[in-house]
Amino acid sequence: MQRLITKQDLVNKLTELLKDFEVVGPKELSNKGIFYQVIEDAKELYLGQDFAIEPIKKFFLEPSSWILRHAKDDVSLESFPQSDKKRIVIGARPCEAKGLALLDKLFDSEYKDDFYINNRKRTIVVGLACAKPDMSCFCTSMQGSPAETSGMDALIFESGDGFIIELVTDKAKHILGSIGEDIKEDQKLNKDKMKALVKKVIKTPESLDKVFESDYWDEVSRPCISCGVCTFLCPTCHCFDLVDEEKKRMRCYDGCSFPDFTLEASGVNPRPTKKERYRQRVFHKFDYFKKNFGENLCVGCGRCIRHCPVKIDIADIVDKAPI
Amino acid sequence: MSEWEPKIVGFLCNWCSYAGADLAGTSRLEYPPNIRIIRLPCSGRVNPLFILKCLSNGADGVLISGCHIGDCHYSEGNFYARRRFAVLKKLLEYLGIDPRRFQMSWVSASEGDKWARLVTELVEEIKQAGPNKDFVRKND
Amino acid sequence: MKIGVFVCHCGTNIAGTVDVERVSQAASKFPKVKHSASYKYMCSNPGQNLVKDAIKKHKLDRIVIASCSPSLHEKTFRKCVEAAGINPYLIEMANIREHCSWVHKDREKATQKAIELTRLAVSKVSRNKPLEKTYTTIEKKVLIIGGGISGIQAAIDIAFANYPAVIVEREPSIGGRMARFDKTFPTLDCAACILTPKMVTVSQSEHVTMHTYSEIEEVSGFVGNFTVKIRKKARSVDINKCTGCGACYNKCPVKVPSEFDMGLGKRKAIYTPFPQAVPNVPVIDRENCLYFKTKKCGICKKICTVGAIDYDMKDEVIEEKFGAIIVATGFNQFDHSVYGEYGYGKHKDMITGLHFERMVNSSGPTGGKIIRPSDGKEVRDVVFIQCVGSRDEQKGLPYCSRLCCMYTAKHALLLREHNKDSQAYVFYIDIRAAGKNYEEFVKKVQDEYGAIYLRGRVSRIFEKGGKLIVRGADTLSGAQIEIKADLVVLATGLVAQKDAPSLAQMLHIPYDKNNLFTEAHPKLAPVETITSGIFLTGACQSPKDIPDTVATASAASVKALGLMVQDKLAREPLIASVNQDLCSGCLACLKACPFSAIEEDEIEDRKLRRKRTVAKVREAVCTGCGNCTAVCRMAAIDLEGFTNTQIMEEVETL
Amino acid sequence: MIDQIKTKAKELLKTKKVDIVIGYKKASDRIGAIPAFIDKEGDIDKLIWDGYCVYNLSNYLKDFPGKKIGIVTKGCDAKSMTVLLQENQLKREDIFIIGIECSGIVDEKRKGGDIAYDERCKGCKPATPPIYDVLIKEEEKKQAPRLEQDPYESVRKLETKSIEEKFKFWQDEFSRCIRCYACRQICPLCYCPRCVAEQTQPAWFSKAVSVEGNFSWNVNRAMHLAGRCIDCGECERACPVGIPLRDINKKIEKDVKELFSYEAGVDTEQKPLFSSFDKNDPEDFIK
Amino acid sequence: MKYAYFPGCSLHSTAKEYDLSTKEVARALGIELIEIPDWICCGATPAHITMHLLSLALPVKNLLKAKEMDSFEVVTCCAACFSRLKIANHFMQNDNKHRKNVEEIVGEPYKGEVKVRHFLDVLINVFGLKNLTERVTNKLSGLKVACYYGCLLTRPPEITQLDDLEEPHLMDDLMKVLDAEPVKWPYKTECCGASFSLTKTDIVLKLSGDILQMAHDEGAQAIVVACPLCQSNLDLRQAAIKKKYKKDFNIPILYFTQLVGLSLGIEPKKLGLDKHIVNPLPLLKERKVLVDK
Repeated sequence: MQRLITKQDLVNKLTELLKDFEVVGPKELSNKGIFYQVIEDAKELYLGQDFAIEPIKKFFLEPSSWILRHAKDDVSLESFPQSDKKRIVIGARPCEAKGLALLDKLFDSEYKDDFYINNRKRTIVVGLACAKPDMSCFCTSMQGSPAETSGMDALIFESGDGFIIELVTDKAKHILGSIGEDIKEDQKLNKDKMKALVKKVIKTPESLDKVFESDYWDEVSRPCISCGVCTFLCPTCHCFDLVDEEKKRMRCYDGCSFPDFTLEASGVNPRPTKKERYRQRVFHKFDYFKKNFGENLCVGCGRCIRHCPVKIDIADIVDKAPI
Repeated sequence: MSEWEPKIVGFLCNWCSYAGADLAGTSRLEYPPNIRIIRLPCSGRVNPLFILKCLSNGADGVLISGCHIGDCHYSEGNFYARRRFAVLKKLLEYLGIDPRRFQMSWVSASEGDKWARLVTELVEEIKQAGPNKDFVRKND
Repeated sequence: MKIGVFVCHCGTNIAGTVDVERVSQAASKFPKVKHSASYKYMCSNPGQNLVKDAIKKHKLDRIVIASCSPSLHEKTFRKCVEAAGINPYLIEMANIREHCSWVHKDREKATQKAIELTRLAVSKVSRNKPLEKTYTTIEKKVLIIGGGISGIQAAIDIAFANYPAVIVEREPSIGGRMARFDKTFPTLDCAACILTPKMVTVSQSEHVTMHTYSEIEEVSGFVGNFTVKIRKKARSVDINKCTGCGACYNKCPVKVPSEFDMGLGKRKAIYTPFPQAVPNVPVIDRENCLYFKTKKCGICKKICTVGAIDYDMKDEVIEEKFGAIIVATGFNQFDHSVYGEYGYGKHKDMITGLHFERMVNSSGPTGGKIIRPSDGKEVRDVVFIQCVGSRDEQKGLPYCSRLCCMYTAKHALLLREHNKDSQAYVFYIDIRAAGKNYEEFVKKVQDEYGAIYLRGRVSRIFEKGGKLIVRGADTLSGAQIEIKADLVVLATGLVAQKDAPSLAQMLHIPYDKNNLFTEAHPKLAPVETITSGIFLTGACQSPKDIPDTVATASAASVKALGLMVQDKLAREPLIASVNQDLCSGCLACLKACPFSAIEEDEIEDRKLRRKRTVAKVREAVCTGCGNCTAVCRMAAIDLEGFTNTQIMEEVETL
Repeated sequence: MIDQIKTKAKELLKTKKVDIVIGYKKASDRIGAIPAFIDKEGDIDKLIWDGYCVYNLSNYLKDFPGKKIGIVTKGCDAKSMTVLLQENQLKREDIFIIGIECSGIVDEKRKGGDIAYDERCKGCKPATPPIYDVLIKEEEKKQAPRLEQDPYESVRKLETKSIEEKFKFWQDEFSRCIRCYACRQICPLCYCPRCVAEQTQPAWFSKAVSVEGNFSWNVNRAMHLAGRCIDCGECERACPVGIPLRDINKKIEKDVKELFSYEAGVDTEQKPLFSSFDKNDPEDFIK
Repeated sequence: MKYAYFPGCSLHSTAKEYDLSTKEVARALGIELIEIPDWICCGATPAHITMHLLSLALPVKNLLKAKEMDSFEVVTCCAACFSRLKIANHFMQNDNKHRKNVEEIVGEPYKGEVKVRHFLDVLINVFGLKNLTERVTNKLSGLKVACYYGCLLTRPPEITQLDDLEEPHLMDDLMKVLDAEPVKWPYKTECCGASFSLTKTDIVLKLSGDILQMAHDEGAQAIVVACPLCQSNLDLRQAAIKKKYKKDFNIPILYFTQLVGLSLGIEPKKLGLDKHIVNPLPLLKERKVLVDK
């Protein structure tokens, strides 16, 4: 269901929703870029085409969150209470939302992650279609597109001075169905045409098994500085670490790029060098996950390429893997 | 809850300042009970991270006290401490931590009166600075 | 973990202000605390027994004593728990007396604070580790650096106790400054007469080895185990062959100013510095020797009947091990050429006290005649100026050199004795004659020897009409004084040897801004240094006269002998240790250690599969100050007894 | 000039003087550069030199233990090698420094407009590396405009703000920190085998992405670089969320210069800032 | 070389010849001296014995005027002016309390940034003795002079930073370049008694007399000075000394600038050599060092 709305419609609706919902959306911080933040005034919202630095993932799988604590008796443990406030995320990009869909496969299937599921359940995701993919974007190679709706409840498109909103789920129709006006057939967007906006196209092999032992990984991982930019900014990376601090247990992001990743208490690390760790990253995304869940664990958002301090290009690396 | 009382941590060197605080006791010099003393061999032992830990753990003020220059039991420890904390002090202030919250003093083993006066003034200053609520670990 | 907490009433000292029972009750609820109790006097025998019994009964493994300052009773309770079978380093004390009950009046607040302090101690002790004392062996040999009266006395004392001593002296002979003196104050003993027997004793002792014309090259190791490299400079004369007959220097054709006589006399290019030199073996001054300069001459070699002359001799570096080191390097004279008012040291007839000693000495360069160096005429009016360099913060030294008052008085006396018609004028600031019979001596010089003492400074000295015009003030009469002097003698102050800092750095001992070596404690450890096993004697620590020098020499010897008689050396385990896996090898700790207690080590890094350099603590040297831990960015070095974990645990508990 | 680099690299590899040459090559986007690790003569033609060669390559020296390395080095990068040498992390004989008298690199983060020199290049003088084995001069390009004014202008501006304003400013900045540790990883001087941020016994500060955790991490990072940071600016460039880390580094740089006349990276024999002292260090802040 | 020139009151009155000769020499050597417009008292004796702050504020005011000229170096010839200006700079650089007070008085910030030089310093250390040697056309061979520096030129040394405190030698060096013969004598910095000039003339006669005697004894034919107070004392008092001590020295007291001027071939009159009490012209004629025009 698609409807035509004006900017004012959107602002009015959000202002109304702010009463009952926590609203999260992109904000522009001067000289710093775009960040998803909790919005207090609908006017703060940035609905331009620049990408947020961090993906929307951080509102579902927080960079760090308390999960357990000592109960009052100082002996037993209890879960940390979780917020049940209703939430609406607006402005997330199709790739990021697809990332959520991939995370759902992991955290809301055989294994149920209460914290993640709670965050998912209480949130409506309204996406923003991409009109200007940049040269790092390669979503179309990852079965996505600038107008993909998976993982979303609704998607809005820039259209002239206003927007077209596509309502995907009933949840969305219920809350947002009332704004704007019905769209005429000729105004409907050609989503396939939008795919062509993405210029970077790569091929991904069915399996990387054959190249596991290749020196290629050594070569491509050499520039890596082992920081956490790629994993922390990735809409699909979900490795976490558990830390006990002051009688509380916290989980926080971990990344396969860190030297301490999979370091065992004995002092042994099965992935001792950058080569093994970088290979793990590529294999997890383009081999293991695919074997388990049928899809690449990558949405082609290009963040890891865009923000890598040494310009490592994972897409290029997979593309050129010596299969 | 009764009136707020500041919590202050003092890192004292064993040979001068700790002994000076002992002398304040032996001389029965009264001062406010807000300071908790952590005894160390030397002011040179104090790692800047201790200070951060104190502040993020809810201390309203931190004091490092050592021997006067030239008196160090280890001859040079306080020289190193002086240099280290000159930098930290300026940095903390630059980052917006009230300079009253982190202080340093030389108190010798014979300066019981200075110790008592110092703590009294320190407590007064921290009271004026108010509770350390900006930087403290949130118990959410 | 079972922690026991014991709270002391200390009579009413604690209990008067702090509700001890409440502290004890509160402590019993702290995590890991299994037992708590209070008692009137915990340090008394019944109190200690209470602790011991509770340890056994409740199987306690860590103890907190909430009582007085650890400086009073930490040792007591360490012994107490050790007797009950607990490692003595598994206790902590909460100071609820000096830091609480005695300084607070409000009972409620004081009790609250006492509970908090006890909680801190409990949290710290929960992170304590059992520690063991360490032991090191001792090399039974003492190195004495410097062969002046100080070093000589120390060697005699060590040898007397049947321990070996090694003297290293850089001059060709031992004897030092004292060998240059004529008479000694206040008794007017002949310096040579009292020094020479001591020099002979040393040279004949089976326990003393002398390395003259030698210098310290490198010192490493620590108390009990110093390794020292000694450079024996090429003497060009075989010390074993030479008989000391003197034929070589009698025939040597080269004459140069004698250092021993302060340039007032001459010596040969092959020479012994003075007739009573020990060893009585000459040395060739290669800079002035014709053979070395031109490859001609060689007279000394021809004349030597025993073939002791060896032109090809080379410097030799030997390495020896020592258990203790006594530093007796003495002093230097202040260089008065900084003073413009005294003519920047350009006036010929202006000499220093040490020149005067040589001049007045009957075996000295002038045969005991006091003359003007410019024209050789005997002197009549002599002006002595005290405090040249001393007590002058502007251009000289901030300190008093202590002996100048006395030696100037002695000089004034000797002047009159040598020259009946002479007149001594002494400019002084204060007379500091604090010593046995010292004041009496000065008085005698004034009263019986007619020395005129003028209290004031000299403002200008210039030459006119062949005399030195000394202009100054007599502040007592308020008059301006102008004296036409034949000779001016400056009582120049005592300063550290020029190379004192480099020696101190080699030995890792501190020195002050005047380059004088610093004692461990100015009152209670005046001959020790903060580096254990290294002791100071004589004027290298501060200006000293002969009696003080000899006294400190004996004192330092006793300290060294105190080490010699030990079988092993016990060391407190509260020292630093390195977690070499975490260490990056940046060696910031090594550079920040005031005691050089950290050295480089090489380990095989299993992760990187290669050797790498890391830091390592020299346990016998570490004093446990912990400075290294704070400069270590990776927290790889920690201090036992005050570990990062212990301190962070305390902070967490706040 | 790139020919000179290539010639030198070729010679070094051919004569087995080095096992590997670290330089720059084109990134996949054909605009930017990416570190290049050349160990075969055949690959030498991949080497490039232009204003996009921003990385401080000395960060990679630790990756090749036991090997002889030739490294293309800008002035700022060479200073960090001075510190690494000073701190015993390198052996001078193991590296061959191909010094570049660089005229400035571009500001990659700058959005839109012309390509401009990076801010950090404006304070760089001289651009000649303090240590090198061979020096290659850049002639073709125009020099980055030298910052004639105070290099600490922005630091001073912040200094004059009130304590509350300062706190607010840094709280805002640090609140974006996601603890990805890119600042640490890109820093050539952060070489600790295990950073205190990762230690758990004791846990030095909170690993949580929180006010005090982020604050503590950033203070810690700054203190550990005091007297060591040579202002290569890589941390600020690497920070994905745009925290002005150089303003912290510069503050300490300024303070230690003023307080102790200490400057980092000028002398390999110099004692580290905190492993040395002067008897007359200021102590007016001590009671 | 371009400097702001601070003559001070003496050079505009009793020491006119010093002013004249300085300007002549400067002109001849191409050193541009621009007099500070509207200069005021340097803060010497009358001010500094009455009020310390005034003695700082006055010179600072002058230095600020120099700063307005965009000239960051001030040259003066008078030793007293030199001393006051230097002392003011010293305080403004090192003493926050005084700086604040003075800044309030003069109404402008000043941190001692204007450099102060004595003309002697400029001649020797900036123009350079080597360059000067090349310019000397009329050697003063055979003229024996005693260089007298007085008290203010070198003291206190940490402030003036000009010459050796006890054994100054700048003027001696300069005289050697002119081929004059500086005598060795011990009274280079002896007190001439100038402070008592008006109050206790007796002392002045004794002290100045001693200086003249010493110069005479050491064989000096003239005394060279760099301070107008020294000059006037030694020159003016010779008559009174003659009367009191029955000693007729008749030693001309000359400024170093005058002798430099002579050696550069400048006419005696232009150098003010006709303005002295003890007439130097007979001596200069006898020594054949006057330029014949």
